[in-house]
Amino acid sequence: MVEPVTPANRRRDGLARPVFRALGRLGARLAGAIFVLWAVASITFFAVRLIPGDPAQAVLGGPGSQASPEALAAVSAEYGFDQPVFTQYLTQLGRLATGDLGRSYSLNMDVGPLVLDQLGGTLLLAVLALSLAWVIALALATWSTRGGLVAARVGSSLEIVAAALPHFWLATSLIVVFSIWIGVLPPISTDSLAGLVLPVLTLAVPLAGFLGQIMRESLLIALESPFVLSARARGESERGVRWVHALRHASLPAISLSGWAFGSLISGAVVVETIFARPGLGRTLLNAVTLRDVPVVIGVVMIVAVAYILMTLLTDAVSRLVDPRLRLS
Amino acid sequence: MLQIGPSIDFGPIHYWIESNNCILVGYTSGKETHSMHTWSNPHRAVRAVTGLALAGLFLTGCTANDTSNIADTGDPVSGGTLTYASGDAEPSCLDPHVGGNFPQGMIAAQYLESLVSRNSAGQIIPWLAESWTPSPDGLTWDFTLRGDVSFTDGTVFDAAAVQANIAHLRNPTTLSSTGYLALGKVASTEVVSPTVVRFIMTEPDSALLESLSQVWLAMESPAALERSQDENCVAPVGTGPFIVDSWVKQSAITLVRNDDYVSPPADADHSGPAYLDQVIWRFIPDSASRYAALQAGQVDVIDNAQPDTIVQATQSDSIEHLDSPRPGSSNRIELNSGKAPFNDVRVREAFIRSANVDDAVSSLFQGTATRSYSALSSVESTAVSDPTLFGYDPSAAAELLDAAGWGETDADGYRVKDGVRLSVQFPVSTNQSIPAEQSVFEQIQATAKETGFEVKLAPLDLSSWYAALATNDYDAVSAPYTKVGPDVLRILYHSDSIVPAPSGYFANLAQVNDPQIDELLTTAASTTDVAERTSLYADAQNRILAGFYILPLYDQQNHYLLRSDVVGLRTLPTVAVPTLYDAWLNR
Amino acid sequence: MSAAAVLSVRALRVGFGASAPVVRGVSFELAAGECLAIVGESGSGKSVTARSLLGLAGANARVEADRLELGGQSVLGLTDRAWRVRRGKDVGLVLQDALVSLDPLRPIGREIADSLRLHTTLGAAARARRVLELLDAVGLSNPELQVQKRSGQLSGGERQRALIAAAIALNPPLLIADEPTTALDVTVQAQILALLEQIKLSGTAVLLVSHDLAVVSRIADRVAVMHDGLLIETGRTERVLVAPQHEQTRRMVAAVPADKPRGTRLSLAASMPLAPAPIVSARADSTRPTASKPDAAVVRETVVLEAIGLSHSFRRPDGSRQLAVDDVSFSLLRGHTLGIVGESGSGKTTTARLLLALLPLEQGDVQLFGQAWSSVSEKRRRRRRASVGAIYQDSLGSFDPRWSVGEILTDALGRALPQTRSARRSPENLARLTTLLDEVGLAATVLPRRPLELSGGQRQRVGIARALAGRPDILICDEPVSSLDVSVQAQVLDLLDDVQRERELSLIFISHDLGVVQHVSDEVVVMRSGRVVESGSAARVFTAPEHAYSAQLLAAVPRLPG
Amino acid sequence: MSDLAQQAELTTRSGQSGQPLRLGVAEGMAGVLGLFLLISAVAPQFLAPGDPLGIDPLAAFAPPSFAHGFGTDESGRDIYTRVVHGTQYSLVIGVAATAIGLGLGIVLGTLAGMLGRVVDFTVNRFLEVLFAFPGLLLALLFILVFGPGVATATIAVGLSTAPGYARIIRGQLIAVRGAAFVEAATVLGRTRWQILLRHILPNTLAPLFVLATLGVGQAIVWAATLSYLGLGAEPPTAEWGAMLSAGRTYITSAWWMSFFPGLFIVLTAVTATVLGRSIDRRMRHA
Repeated sequence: MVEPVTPANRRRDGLARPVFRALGRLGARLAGAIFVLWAVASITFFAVRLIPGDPAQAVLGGPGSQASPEALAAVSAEYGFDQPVFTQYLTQLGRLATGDLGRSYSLNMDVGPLVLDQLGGTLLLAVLALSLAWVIALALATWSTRGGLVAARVGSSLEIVAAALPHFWLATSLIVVFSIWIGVLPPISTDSLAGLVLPVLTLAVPLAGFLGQIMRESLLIALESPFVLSARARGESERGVRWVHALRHASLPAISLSGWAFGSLISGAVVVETIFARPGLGRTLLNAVTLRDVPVVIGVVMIVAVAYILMTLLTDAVSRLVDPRLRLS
Repeated sequence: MLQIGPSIDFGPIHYWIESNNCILVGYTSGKETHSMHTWSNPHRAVRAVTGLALAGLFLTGCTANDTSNIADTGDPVSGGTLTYASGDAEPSCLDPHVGGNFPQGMIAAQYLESLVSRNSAGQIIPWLAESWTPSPDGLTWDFTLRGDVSFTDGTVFDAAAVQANIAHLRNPTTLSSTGYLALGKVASTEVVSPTVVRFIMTEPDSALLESLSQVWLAMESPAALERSQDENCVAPVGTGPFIVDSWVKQSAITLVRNDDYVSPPADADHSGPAYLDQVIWRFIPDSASRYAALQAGQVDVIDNAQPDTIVQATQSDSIEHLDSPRPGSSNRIELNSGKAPFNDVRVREAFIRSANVDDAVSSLFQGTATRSYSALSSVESTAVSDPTLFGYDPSAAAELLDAAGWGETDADGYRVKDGVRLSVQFPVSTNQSIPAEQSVFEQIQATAKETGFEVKLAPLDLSSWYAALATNDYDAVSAPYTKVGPDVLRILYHSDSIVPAPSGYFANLAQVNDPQIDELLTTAASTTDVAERTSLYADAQNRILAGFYILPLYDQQNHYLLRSDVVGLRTLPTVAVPTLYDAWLNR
Repeated sequence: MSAAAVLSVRALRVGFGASAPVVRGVSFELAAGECLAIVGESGSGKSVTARSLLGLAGANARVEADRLELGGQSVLGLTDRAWRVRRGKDVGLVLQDALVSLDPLRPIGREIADSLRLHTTLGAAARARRVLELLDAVGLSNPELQVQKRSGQLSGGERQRALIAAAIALNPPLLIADEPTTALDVTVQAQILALLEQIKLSGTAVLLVSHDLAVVSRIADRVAVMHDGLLIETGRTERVLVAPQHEQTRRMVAAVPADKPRGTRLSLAASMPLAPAPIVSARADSTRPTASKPDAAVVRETVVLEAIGLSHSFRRPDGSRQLAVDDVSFSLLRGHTLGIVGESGSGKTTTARLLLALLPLEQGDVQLFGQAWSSVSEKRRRRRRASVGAIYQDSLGSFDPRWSVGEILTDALGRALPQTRSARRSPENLARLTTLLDEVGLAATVLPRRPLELSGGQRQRVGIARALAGRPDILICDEPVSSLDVSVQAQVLDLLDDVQRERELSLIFISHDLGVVQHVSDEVVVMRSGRVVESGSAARVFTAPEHAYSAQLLAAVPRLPG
Repeated sequence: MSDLAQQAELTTRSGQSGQPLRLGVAEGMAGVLGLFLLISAVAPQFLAPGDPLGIDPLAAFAPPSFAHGFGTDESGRDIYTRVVHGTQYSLVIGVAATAIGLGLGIVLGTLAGMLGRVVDFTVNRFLEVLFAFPGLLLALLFILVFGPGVATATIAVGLSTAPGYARIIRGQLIAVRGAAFVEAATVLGRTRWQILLRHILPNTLAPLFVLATLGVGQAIVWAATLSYLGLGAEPPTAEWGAMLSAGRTYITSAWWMSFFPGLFIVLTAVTATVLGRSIDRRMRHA
């Protein structure tokens, strides 16, 4: 029953309205992001408080160490473990607010620089994998909807199998085949092109399976929609129908999924970076978890949360770019 | 004793799955202070050295392989980059004074040097110190230093530098563990002249030279030590053949050649700068990836080689194998005699008789490890081996259990006594036991089950593993311990070692509490006569073995695999860390 | 017809896969400047026929014909590449609802320019100019502004014009319009029809495909009635509509409700056995008091439902409020039908939901039998809900998809739903259900079926049965026939008329279709933008509207000639 | 780890695309595999009479052969036997983790979908926060606090899938709540509780069966990942992830040790997906 937005009543609003609205939306976004970061920090903080054992002991090398009571006390004072939990929490929040992620128990360095250092490698991996997954998914979706039952079945089966591949198994299999049997690609990942192939493939293939399924379904829907019929009636070729019209629609759900996909790539990076001996956030995190290195865990979690939020904003922006309808609401 | 005993300070370092055997080596030096009194008597020292020479055979056996390699390949060629892939966890600090563990030692040996070294025969040989003289009472030692050595930052290496290093090690804020403990009997140092430094002892310490030979007590530039610890950790400055160039955390450490290098140890193959231009030191925790990288030629040397890859390598022309077992204890399972069910010697023997170790070792290690029947590493001359005690004999085991009151069997086939199942809690450190070793435990679990033991293997990460030990929540455990000389027995089996340190750790995990053993070990530690000491240790070992406190498995494994075109790589006969000084690439 | 036939079709047959053909031999010709309307109900094969003329019947369609000529050239068996050259240039297509027939992600200017891009060598600037000309030609005001917009930003009429502009961009000699006005409001519909007529007059041959006889009668020169894949009757429009020859055509003509007096049966013999037909209407000629001329004493006795100054508003996305219903008042008399008519956005459905007390009232009150209805608590209202039934446009959505017809009706009969299969099958329950189904003309065989498995007409009958199950006095029908074919609509309207008489029901009948409202109502309320613009007796409003808007609406209603 | 959320959205969409019921061959194969897996889980002795823990050091590292179809591992255990016997662990972990995730998701989703704006807003923000922890991160954090092991790994996987389920359930609930048939029931004079119990809950929860089927496959993959990282099931348990992890050490010399457990993880996940989507399609078209 809402009156449709007609040109007339939008002109009435003048210019100020849209600007304010955009600012308001940005503000709400920012507030939401800050809230999420605060909550992530708080949950992580209190979760790690639950970890059994004296954190000072962890700083000094864990229960196997032979730290003297004096050393423990000194570390407790230095790290503030002797303060009430709530005070520690506030201190931690205060430090986080100023961008200080604290000092690693195990790596003898500040967490901020460490995590930022590792971020690059993981981002490179994630971005390449996401791009490759998109390319594979697009290729698979367009090919398998070209017509013909065989292509559709093969496409759909490939997608389901790809989506079911565990990263660790895929990585191992790729190493066996390409590094050990054929010997064309290095089993240890470097930032060289050859070194990136296997880890990127490992991350991209299962993701491509997911994205491909979604793209194929939405492509089928788009190809059956009236505007595609209209376009064909105008004399548009099959390729034109796909590239000018249908794929744009079909990519929308996959775009909004890319935020989630990014998160899953971070999860996958834990495995992939370990197997391919690549420096990165995932490997840092796994090490920190096995070492109970709380500041590093919080640091990685925070940076991943920030990256995830940015990624969500980015996918929203791309969605708006591809689907102008979203800009209106 | 307790203050020194279990010097298990891992510093801030923890290990990946494969970083097994090496872990405890770093603490060796701490115990040596007790084991080597006799060195103050030069006469006896000679005899002790011959004993060690026997042990050294194992080392020469491996390196010989390598040296023959040189003969085949002609003259060494300078240049090139060697990539070393370690299976250990990446150190948090490249200065081995800080903490002091094996991974630190392995890389530090490339850019730091010690006052003395050992040759493959086990004799102490000059390095940065040209000579040394102990006072007759053993309370002062004068070291004469080489006068022509500078650190790579230009600082001159002199007596003051030695003094600064000792002070650095003893400074609590350095958080040195290994080095600190090794210097336990050093009261102070004095600069006698620029080239002579004097160590003043609180009591005689026959292990001083052994201690100083270790990479954890290597010499660093006093100017560099003045920097903050963070800075020094990233790029320690030494006198070694290589210089730390850069360190990208969790990726690689790059070392470049020290072109002004003049101070190789006396047993080196050449003099002057190293052959290699550059060394890339990587950390690849996954053993399969590490080997695949070696096969692919992506790396040139790997450590912590797994048995199956060693077997593969021996069949390959392109990969060579270097085996260098470590000193100290053997790898063995210790049975907790402090509580039921292993407080009964019959149950302990039954367990040992029910475990088919031979088949397990031969199938899993595929000939790369030899079965041990001793508490000590086979490199120890004083080791006593008694295969008769450890034969697989399920029927004897069953009789022993019947005799011990575990005659009943429950529905699952496990022995029961007073309604309690015959269970063996076996926490396994996944950081310290390589997969093959964990599989050995699984096979022991399977064979012991046939006799009626329920072995509960609990693979744990390091923290949880220590926690399980500290709370006495174990019946069996495997914890290798590296230390040169039989004095390791005192650490491991003297009843004093049952009392836990503040952190809860204790070394006598078998909880051997035998006054006779205590006395034998204490007496041996203060006995300077080699023959008498050897016999005392033999008596102690016999008692330990006969008490069925331990189930020996094999030596602590230390295998390297290298591309065939890597020539001249050897391990330092001190603690079996590799040195790349003589290595060159035959490409 | 003329020698210069733009389109000539002889014995066109279209089938899909192995199933029976859906077009079974259709022949017709179309000359320049002529408009032929193909009329048929859903499933008759009219759309498939239209699409075959563009080679767009579908990937797995088998298209055969003795002759299929566009502009004198055979297009039988053309490759897709060859078809593409002709589409847009030789023949244009206009589909229903431009909201989805124009790419909702692209500006209409780009969509229109696509035809030019594909078939001409015009540069971008020239294309842009031509697009503006086209938009101007189809009567879109402010083309420079509109060209940047996407279909979602335009009103229904505007985007339909844009769609037509895209189809005629290259002046194709033939324009095929497939239900071009179906989703549009009646006034807009009239405008679009006028536009199509103008295009026809400019010399373009127009093939109009529609289910609505009244609509096509406006511009079609000839009508071809399609039924079950065949053209059953073809002829001049007046002749077909005034003197239909074929049984099915007669049925369709009879089913058009507009201008048929209240109580006239719309469905012909084929659907008669559904209910006995008490033809005589006591009310048809009576001079009852109407809402516009209230006689106070009578009203108090006979008013069953009264809306007094109803208002309701919605929150817009930006937080401001939008009045959807603004001070609406009317009364429903016992046994009468009150029609509420208005275009989309007029607040009809909101009014219905307010009457059903499904939305909170902001102002005003609804009284049921003179007692407060909407201002009491739901708990107190619940007991009286049985006296008000409702029938919905989307009958499928109004049924729980997990329930069978038997379960739906058992539930509606007011009993706790028998939990066991045997209880549902108890003779007593079964008898009650059968009676109810009988009343709406359904057999007991539908009981185990789910609504999804029923046809649209059957579903709406089940919906009526459900509404009747609680023995209501009042039925509120919100667009009950809007999504039905005209002959099914006729049956349902007849059914509603029957049950109203039998049960002495009072009806609120909401529709956008003036023809339907005119046919069923005693009194009429005309709504626009949430307000009542006019109300009064149906006879008066439909003959002498007082308000200009009512008059405009009325004028726009498509009617059969004669 | 909300893969299954995507999966669910996928099935919803595929239901709308109006495709005919294809995939007959795939469904048949999935059915056979599903049956095999079910028998493996319930009565593994029937398919593999051997002892999954029985060692035979002399037959270690045997490649696939007639005697050992999938080869043997480092202790000479038959990998086929272990894979078959491992099905129950993997299935139990998968089902339990899905039950936990789904249970939590139902609670959160119902709270958000039924209890008004404030609760909905709160729960939604909470879910947003959980989504900012990529699945494995949440699982690792949980394991960090409660220690590794099968139980924690199962709960961890369940926890990390919960937000995805909650979001789906909330959406479904809101859609059903606003459905025309709910309004129709109000018009018929049904109370809120009657409507909730008779219409809203059945229509919300029925699709969850499909979701759960899809979820089990994904949960198995994730639980195996945790085992692979040494944070789940412990060797020599015949759990697939743990087997794969153990086999990985010997990948250069005995590929079959990791290939077959991995193959079964993939096959199980594929089977779950195919069956889930097929059930879904059939339910829709029923």
